[in-house]
Amino acid sequence: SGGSSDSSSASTDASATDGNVVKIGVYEPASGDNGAGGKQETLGIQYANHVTPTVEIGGTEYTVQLDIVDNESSNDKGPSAAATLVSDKVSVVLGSYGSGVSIAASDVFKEAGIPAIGVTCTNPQVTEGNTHYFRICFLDPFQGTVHANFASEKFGAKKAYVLTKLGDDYSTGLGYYFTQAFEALGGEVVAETFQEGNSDFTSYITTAKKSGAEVVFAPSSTEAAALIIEQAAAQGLEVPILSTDTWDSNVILNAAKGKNLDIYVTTFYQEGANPEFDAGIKDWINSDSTAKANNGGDDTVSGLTVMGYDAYYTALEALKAAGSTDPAAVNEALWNVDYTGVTGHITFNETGDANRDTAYIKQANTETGAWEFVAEQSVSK
Amino acid sequence: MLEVKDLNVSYGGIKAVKDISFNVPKGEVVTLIGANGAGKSSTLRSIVGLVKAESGSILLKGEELRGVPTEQIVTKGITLVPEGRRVFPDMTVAENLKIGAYMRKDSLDEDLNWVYDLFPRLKERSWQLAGTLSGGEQQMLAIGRALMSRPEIIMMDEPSLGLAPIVVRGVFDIIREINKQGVTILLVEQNANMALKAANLGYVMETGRITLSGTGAELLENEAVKAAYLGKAKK
Amino acid sequence: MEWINQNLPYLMAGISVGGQYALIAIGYTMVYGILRLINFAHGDIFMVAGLIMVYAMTVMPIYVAIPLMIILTVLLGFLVERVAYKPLRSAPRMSIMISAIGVSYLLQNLALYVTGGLSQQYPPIPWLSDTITVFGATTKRVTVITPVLTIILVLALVALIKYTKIGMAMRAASRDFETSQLMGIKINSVISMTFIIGSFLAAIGSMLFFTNYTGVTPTAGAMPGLKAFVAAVFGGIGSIPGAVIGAFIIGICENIIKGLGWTTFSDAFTFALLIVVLIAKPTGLFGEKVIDKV
Amino acid sequence: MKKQTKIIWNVGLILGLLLVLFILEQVFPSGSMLFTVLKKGAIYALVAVSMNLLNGFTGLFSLGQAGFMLLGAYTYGILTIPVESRASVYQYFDGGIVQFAIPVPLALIAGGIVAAIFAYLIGLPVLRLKSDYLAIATLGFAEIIRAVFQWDKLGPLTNGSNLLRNFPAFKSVLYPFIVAGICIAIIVMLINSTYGRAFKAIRDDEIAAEAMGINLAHHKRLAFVISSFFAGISGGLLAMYQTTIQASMFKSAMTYEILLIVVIGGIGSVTGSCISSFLFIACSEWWLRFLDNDNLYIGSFHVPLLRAGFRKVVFAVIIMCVVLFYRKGIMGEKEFSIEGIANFFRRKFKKEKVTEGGASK
Amino acid sequence: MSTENVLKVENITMQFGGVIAVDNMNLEINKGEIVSLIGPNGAGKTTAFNVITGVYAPSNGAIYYKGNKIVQNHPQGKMKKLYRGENPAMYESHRVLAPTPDKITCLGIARTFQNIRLFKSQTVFDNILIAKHMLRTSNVFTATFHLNGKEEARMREESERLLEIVGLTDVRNELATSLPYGKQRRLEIARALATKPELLLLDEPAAGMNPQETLELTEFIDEIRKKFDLTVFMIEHHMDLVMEISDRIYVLDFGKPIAEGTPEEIRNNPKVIEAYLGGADDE
Ligand SMILES: Nc1ncnc2c1ncn2[C@@H]1O[C@H](COP(=O)(O)OP(=O)(O)OP(=O)(O)O)[C@@H](O)[C@H]1O
Ligand SMILES: Nc1ncnc2c1ncn2[C@@H]1O[C@H](COP(=O)(O)OP(=O)(O)OP(=O)(O)O)[C@@H](O)[C@H]1O
Ligand SMILES: [Mg+2]
Ligand SMILES: [Mg+2]
Repeated sequence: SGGSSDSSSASTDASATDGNVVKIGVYEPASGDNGAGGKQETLGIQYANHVTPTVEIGGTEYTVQLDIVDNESSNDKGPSAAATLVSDKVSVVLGSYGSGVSIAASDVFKEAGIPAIGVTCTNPQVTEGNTHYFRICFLDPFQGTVHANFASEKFGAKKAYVLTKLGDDYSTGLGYYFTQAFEALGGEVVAETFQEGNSDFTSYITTAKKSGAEVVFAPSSTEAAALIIEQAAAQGLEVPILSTDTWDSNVILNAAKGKNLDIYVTTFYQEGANPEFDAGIKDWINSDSTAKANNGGDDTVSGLTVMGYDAYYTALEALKAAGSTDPAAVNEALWNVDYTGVTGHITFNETGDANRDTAYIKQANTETGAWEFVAEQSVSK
Repeated sequence: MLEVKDLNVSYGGIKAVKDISFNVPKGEVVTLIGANGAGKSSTLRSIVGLVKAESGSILLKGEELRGVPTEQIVTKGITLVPEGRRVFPDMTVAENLKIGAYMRKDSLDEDLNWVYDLFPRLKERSWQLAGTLSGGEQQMLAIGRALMSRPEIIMMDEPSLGLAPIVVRGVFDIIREINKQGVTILLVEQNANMALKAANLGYVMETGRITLSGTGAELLENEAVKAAYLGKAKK
Repeated sequence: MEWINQNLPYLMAGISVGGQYALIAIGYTMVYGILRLINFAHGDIFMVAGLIMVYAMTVMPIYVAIPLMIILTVLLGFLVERVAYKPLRSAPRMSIMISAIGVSYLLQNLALYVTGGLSQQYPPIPWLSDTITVFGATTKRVTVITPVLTIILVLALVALIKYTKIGMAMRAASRDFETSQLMGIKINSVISMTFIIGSFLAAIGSMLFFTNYTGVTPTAGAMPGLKAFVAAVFGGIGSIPGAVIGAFIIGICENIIKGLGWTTFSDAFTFALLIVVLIAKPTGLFGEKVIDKV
Repeated sequence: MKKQTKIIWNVGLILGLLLVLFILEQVFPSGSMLFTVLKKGAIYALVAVSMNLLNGFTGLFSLGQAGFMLLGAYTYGILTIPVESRASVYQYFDGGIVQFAIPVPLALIAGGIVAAIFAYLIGLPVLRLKSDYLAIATLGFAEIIRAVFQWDKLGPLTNGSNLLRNFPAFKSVLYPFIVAGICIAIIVMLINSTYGRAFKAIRDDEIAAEAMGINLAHHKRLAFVISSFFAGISGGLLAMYQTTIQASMFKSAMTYEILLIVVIGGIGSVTGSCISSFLFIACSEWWLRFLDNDNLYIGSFHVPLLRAGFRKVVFAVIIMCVVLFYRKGIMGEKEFSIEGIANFFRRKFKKEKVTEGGASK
Repeated sequence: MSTENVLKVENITMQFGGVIAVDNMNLEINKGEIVSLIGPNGAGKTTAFNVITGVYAPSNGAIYYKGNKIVQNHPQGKMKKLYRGENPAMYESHRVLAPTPDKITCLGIARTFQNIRLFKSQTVFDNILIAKHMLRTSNVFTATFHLNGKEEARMREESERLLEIVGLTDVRNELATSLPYGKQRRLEIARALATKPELLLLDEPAAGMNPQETLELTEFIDEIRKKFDLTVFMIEHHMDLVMEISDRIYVLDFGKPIAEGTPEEIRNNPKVIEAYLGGADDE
């Protein structure tokens, strides 16, 4: 096998050789449990790059080159993937879907002085205590609380069954915050966890039914989601299933189609809110078979994709403001980015989190296989 | 019938059989004697292809056996009763016999009766698991199993191994009986005395080479053989 | 009655999962019996069977897809043996096991490459996927069918091994290669046959499994594979009845543990049970003692 | 005399290697993949050698390595997270119950000791098992340990199933090299001692070894405990390298990876394990990454087939080829040594004076 | 229980499942003697050795070494129902003593094996050196950090000397398995000697040797016996060797001792001729 230190930087477009190039690292899972979500997020970034392939930095036109690595949804493979980006000398990193891998790679970026913009990693720990990690999404305490409120307001639920994935910071965190909020509202929680690689959700659904819970809260990856939905339908689960931004995916719609289930998710974006954007991206997805496959085979636009799209422009804003491709300058500039994207207005607070306080709740229409807007929720902090 | 020419066998670096030649005429009992590790078993095993012969040739009725896979060699009318019996312990006696005729497609009944006639003991025990048979019975079974393939030539590797002397005598009676029924026999034995008495022709092997040959009677009288294998030098 | 209604699903799931494990475990145990090889790739063959079905169903009707899936899976099992294990027959045991791990890697990564890492939705199989109600518990029909089918298949397999000529050859070969060859048994065909039967059962197992748990991912075979392997060891590796009983015990225990709310420990419990059994019976429930004759 | 020159040579070689590393670190940017590979390679070399001590030198087929690494990593992590960071790390468990931090070297050793203690306890029942049964039992124990460490109730200590982080990490690539180097040197010294000979005797023939007065149970346990001790240390190093740890990282796949490294390097060869771990890590994490890129052009030729995941396919194929064509691994049972190379070239020169170099494996 | 016995085997029965391999065996070996154990294949000779050396715990019976009880057992567990040997109750109330083989070796009883069991991947020298491990005083730390230099040097020196005595110095760096059969046997004996035993058990040492080698072996055994002040207990089928060298012979058949005496007595014992030496056929 040939190749040396520069073989990885050979991972370039043909166009890379001419003119000025600025590299944006995309640190996302393409395989493993979060592969589906990672790909959808990446899709948004790629679409944005397709729409806006260049950026003017300090008066020079730069070609933006995406450097995409697969972190394999794994906290132990992630750092090496991150190190690849570092050695490729990217100016800023986008990602990752999944809070755990983001936290795992955080130090690698930190040491290299490269700023990272989380797209949908909602766990507080991602940005906490460091100055190089930012994110454009809302946080789990917020999202968990939204669900707790929704469960008790809309369904009058007093008892909830919470199913989270063991060792998944995203899932565990949401479960934790939901439980806190729900118990504060006087509810009772039955909590269970499942292990990575688990495919048998029979007994979980059985326990959920047995427990007499009035809602099921199941923040998890789409992989597990499909299996949970399948089992819930097979066992005739009657209570509503609530879940979070990860479930805003056509994988869920496909799995739920034709089944007698009540599924609600929170998300960052409601399809149809920006028809122009929707049309553009659908066009693009339909014209590119790989993109379509990565989107799960159809052109439903996931909130994740839209967030990816916004993250790209946030990065461009920072580059422009920095006036240089130097990661340190970009990092500095990010604090003051003010950008209005498809999903809303993005500014960062002192921890590097986006100032967001709105989530959209959607329900899966199991007949048509589409999302239906239910409510827009925000909580007073 | 069987002709071995300049046969060499080695295991990794160890040469077990060096340039040996001998032949086994039809209808005779031929014996190969020699000390432990002399290479007798290796010779037999290379004839049926269980170990690869390095060089030389092995001709059965003029047909070259070297390089032919074991399972095909045994269809050509030659078979081996392996050292240490090696019956299939968790199969019944009857199954062991049937598997002896594995590659045959014709009816087995006749041969089964033939073997049962030779070894009435096996008929009594046909439903017993072979692993629970006594050593002597296992040896009978091993011979019977080999006969089931209707071999023209049967090679036996130390059939008296691990058997009480009385049983050994019984085994030799059977060898003579089979031979009388027209089967050619190549016998490898530690018990040189009895082997040479039973044999028409004998070869003596020492560290991989054939050092002596002659009729059974001649070898029995040979002083060197007496000294080395019959334990009679001192008397 | 209420209690039964509530807990029956755990038991049913346990029996059903046990049946699926059993079908995979037989593949492990048969290969081990004959080659003394832990065929780490077996679980992945099971996964590939799932993928083949996913892709086959997109282009052809089900009555073509199922036989095709079975044939391709069997072919895969056969090829794996020929390419990765047969050349190593005289090599040290460790290398052939590493080869098995290599094949497992390869199949998983190929699946990853082909699917792009996305979970594939297993197509519903008419009748099997239907939802039914048993004693008031709702479930898929496949849950009930699995143990029945498993037992039928296992009985058929046992009959095959006990009463047919090829079965006799397999039993002989698992004991003693050389003597079997002396009997005119073609060892390579017997070994191929073992892989073919193992893969066939894995193919059936995958159909039952994925009809219940519908996501096929590149690592979908790993966990059931490991569990089935544990089941095989549990029952005494090399013994078919042992593997089946081990599989049912593990399937049921695992679901009972989950039912009790100890979900974190459901896998750990399986292993703990295994270790306890091994300490009491170092070669599993039905395994034979290996005696070092001095 | 001869022995002394050998030692001098080896020490010189090691110092030379460290010097090269030091220079490399000054020359190359710190973000280079080279260092990632070197760091991880050194850690894997240690754990591979520790596994080789068991599987290759003592003949105990154990698959518990990931479990012992987990113990080492957690011990290290728990003991070194700065007190001020604990509240944020143990966010769901009120900052955890451990409220102190100890120096890094001590914590690494503590990791080794914890792993060794567990190994001792586990070894009592399972070391009586033979070959594959031992393998599956140790694998099982690793899985049980993993589950226990994910248990919520232990959260105040282990942070449940969540990440541990913020503990001290490597500053320089020299660190893992020196630590792993010292550990490997100790293992080599052990192998060359009378105990090492006893281990090899057990590997070759348990019954004969026992008849020579070697207490099987005691020596097997000794090998198991020592191997686990070093696996524990390498777990601590892995934690330092990764900067975060979580029980779910230490799956059986990790053990298989280490086993692959051991076998590819050559069972019973320490240098084989070291060489193959660097090659393995470099191949899996660095050299082949370009295969994942779907627009790779050579000139203007668009290389087909490439896309995410292709790297791993190629990697698996390479492993298969190595296994099929180098049955005894890269080094077999031999060791890489100055003498060996010298002999190799001497022989080469004698036989065919024309052909030179290029044939080194 | 006289103390001049080096070894005393008392009522030993060894039963495997239904097979009684050794059936109520009693024998005594005195200091300095060479005693042979003969009998047909499968008579239980090797099994008797295995019981003495701790490979198997006997189903019943006791063994004394230099007057001290070293092994003792009675039918228990599953064997209690299965046991068909004699004296089942005799040791019932006694303590079970079932040391592992290494303990027995440490006491001073060394053995060789019927099927040669050398350490395959080791050199001739290392095979002997390994046997010295037993006599170490260093622990794993001192050994690892080479703080036991003196001891190590002594081990090596002693091994070297032993090689010289058995005449294997010229092949000291060869792989053990590459030696010819006769030398492997010799090496196995040397390896047993390296543990500094008082009692040496040899299981068919002459197997695979031609008459000339057997003769050499006879001398060799005699020589080492004198040099190391050994007591030898030997299983052998080569009657020349047995008759030449033995002070006494025990004959075992179907697990039971059927005769005991000097070579002369044994040679002419009709029972032995019938069961083992062979009758009319042989003459
Ligand atoms: N599989 C093997 N690998 C390596 N060496 C072997 C193997 N089989 C036999 N040998 C060696 O080959 C030589 C001849 O062995 P062989 O078994 O042919 O002797 P034999 O005359 O049949 O002896 P015996 O009387 O013990 O049966 C011996 O030195 C033996 O050690
Ligand atoms: N571990 C075991 N399990 C079951 N049976 C055994 C075991 N070891 C020995 N036997 C049986 O005990 C009997 C005596 O065997 P042993 O090896 O002691 O014979 P031997 O007298 O040494 O014969 P040989 O002269 O052939 O070496 C045989 O029937 C043997 O099959
Ligand atoms: Mg032989
Ligand atoms: Mg014996």
